[in-house]
Amino acid sequence: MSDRALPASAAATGQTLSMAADTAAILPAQGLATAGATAAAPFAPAGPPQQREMPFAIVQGQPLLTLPQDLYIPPDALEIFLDTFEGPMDLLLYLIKRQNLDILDIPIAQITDQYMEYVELMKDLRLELAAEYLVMAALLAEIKSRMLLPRPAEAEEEEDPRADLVRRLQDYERFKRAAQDLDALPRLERDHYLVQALVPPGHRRLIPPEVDLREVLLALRDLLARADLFTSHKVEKESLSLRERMAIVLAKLQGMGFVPFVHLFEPHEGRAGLVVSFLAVLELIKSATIELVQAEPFAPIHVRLRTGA
Amino acid sequence: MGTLTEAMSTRPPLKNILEGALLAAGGPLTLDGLAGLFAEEEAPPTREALSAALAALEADYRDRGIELAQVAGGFRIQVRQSCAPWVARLWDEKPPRYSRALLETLALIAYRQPITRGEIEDIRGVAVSTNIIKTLLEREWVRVVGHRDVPGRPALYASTRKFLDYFGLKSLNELPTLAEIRDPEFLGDDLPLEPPAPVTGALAEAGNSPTATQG
Amino acid sequence: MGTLTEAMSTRPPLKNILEGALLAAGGPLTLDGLAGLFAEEEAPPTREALSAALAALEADYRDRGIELAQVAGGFRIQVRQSCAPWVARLWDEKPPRYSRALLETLALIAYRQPITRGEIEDIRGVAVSTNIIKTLLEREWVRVVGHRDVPGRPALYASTRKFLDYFGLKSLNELPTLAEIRDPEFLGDDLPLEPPAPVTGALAEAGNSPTATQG
Repeated sequence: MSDRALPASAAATGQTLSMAADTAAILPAQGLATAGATAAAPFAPAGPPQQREMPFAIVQGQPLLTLPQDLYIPPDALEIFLDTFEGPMDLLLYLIKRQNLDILDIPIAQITDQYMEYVELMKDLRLELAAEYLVMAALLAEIKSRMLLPRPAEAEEEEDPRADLVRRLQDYERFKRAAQDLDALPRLERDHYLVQALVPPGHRRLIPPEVDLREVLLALRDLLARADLFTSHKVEKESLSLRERMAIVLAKLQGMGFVPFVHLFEPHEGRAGLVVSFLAVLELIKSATIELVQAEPFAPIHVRLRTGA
Repeated sequence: MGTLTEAMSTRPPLKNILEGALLAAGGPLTLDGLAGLFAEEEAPPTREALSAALAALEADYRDRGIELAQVAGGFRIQVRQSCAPWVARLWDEKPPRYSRALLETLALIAYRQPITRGEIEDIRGVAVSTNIIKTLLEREWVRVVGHRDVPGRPALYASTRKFLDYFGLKSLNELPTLAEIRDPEFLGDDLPLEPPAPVTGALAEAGNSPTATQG
Repeated sequence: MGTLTEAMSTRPPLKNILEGALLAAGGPLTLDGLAGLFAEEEAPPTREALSAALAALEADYRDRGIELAQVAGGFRIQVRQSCAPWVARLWDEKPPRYSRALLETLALIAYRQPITRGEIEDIRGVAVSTNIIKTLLEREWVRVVGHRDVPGRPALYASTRKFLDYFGLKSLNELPTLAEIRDPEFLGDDLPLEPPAPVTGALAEAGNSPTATQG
């Protein structure tokens, strides 16, 4: 394999590089673009200047290696050609499909030669990318040599040297197709768009957290332990109902002005209830929260919230 | 000509295109903006046609959850006010658990009512933040039942019917006594105070921002 | 009781509330998320009622510019494909196109997950650029779900719900079926063609593949 320089002038002037080999019109491998008819579209916008039969490279005396005719290579984007192939597997698949070869019975010598021609071109174009292709080249060469070896008759079960490569090619082809299928799915930002309608403001709510009574009581226990201020030794059960009653009395007086004293008592509660109410009133008077007013002796007593001076 | 006719014959009704555009835009679109969706060569609709389509859209929405509104920036589709209270729940926010201070304050109001904020502070030894009182009032667990007739006339707080209902009590008498609370056996071990874990509405996990309800 | 009746009498039709929510959400909502819009005390709709309302909504949209779609993340309203060409003109940028390399990598992750970058490279026969992985991670179409316990502990990639949502799929089962592989008869029957277990399969292949794509 001799060194073959790329005719830089041809590329630089943006000419269409064509292939002088048997296959006159080579479409990129199926799936390079969605359809054959549009395959050239991304690469050949607005009629590039045409120049026919420009030998791209000479391989063993024959102008074999060129780019597919419909690939327009912009002067500064030679890698488009390389990007056309997603790697050595893709290139191999392309070579096989292009010639309608049976993937299960690849003429390995022929394919290897063609593959090497492309690899030589790539070596000229971009060395670091060619490295990956070189690994495949080595594999192909190895298979080719193993195919040439006479196979012992008794070694029936020995695997075809191409078997692993075929498996890999098939596996790659499946996912190559899967990628096309994926691309064809209706998707957001292309086939569908998300919608968003505005919501009138003022309806945001804050969900209050749940509280367990136990949490409240535990907080109180800690508080009691921290500051032992509840030292009064009243009967505490009484104390609580007294305090509840004080709150009830206050609520009754809220916004009412004078309220007859007797209205603070509910006779149906019985003696105990009356006592608690009475104690609550006394307690509230003591704490300067309510006041009793009696216009004259024996007149009805009225109660009201203290409004201050 | 062939492609023009083709495009026109496959073009969805104008109303549908406008509906899709207004909803996809996420904000108001002007008549000009809507007209700009149509290329010169595909027989763009006249302003009259656009207005008529918008009016038809508005009529279509009459019994729906959305409406067409005309605002300074143009036309936009928005959620109807009548549905907004439910839709806004998409962005419901659950604040973290209540603080120890709030629970203590609540307990003091329940056990020592009627009580002023100053008295709560005396017992707790630290100031009670206005937010705590506000939260308890908003939840309607406490209310102001009067004012103590001392300088400043501080409000007297008491617990409410809602407080009893929430905690499943018929009356304050059903609360354990202080003696019971002090008994280590009664409440058992301390609750492990969980770190605040803000749980938000249905959209939180999807990463949607609540910005939609603003403005 | 009065407030309950009041709330119920003023509540708009369920379909309208769902429409408002789905249009406001800006993304898919699950049935649970939709049910969460209704408080316990206001007679929340049953799942059957929700499904029926969604079906009615879908029918309402039959001739409109939008449609109700079910994807992995739940239900969403989206602009119909028939209106997309015009709606796309709202934005200056063209819809994003994705390279074959990205789509092949994404397909391998979707179909063969969990999968390492090395395994992807083995199948594609070419190195996977860091940019592609970065893009897929940034779009939240794939994520790292673990590390394979081999030297270097390579990350294992899997697809996400966002990936399904983007491509309008309810689940991975809805992915287009992988192309059938013809049985290479000439190779004999003893050839295990497709390793059945995806996780170990790729590793096994890496073992017997003479082409090293590292580096």
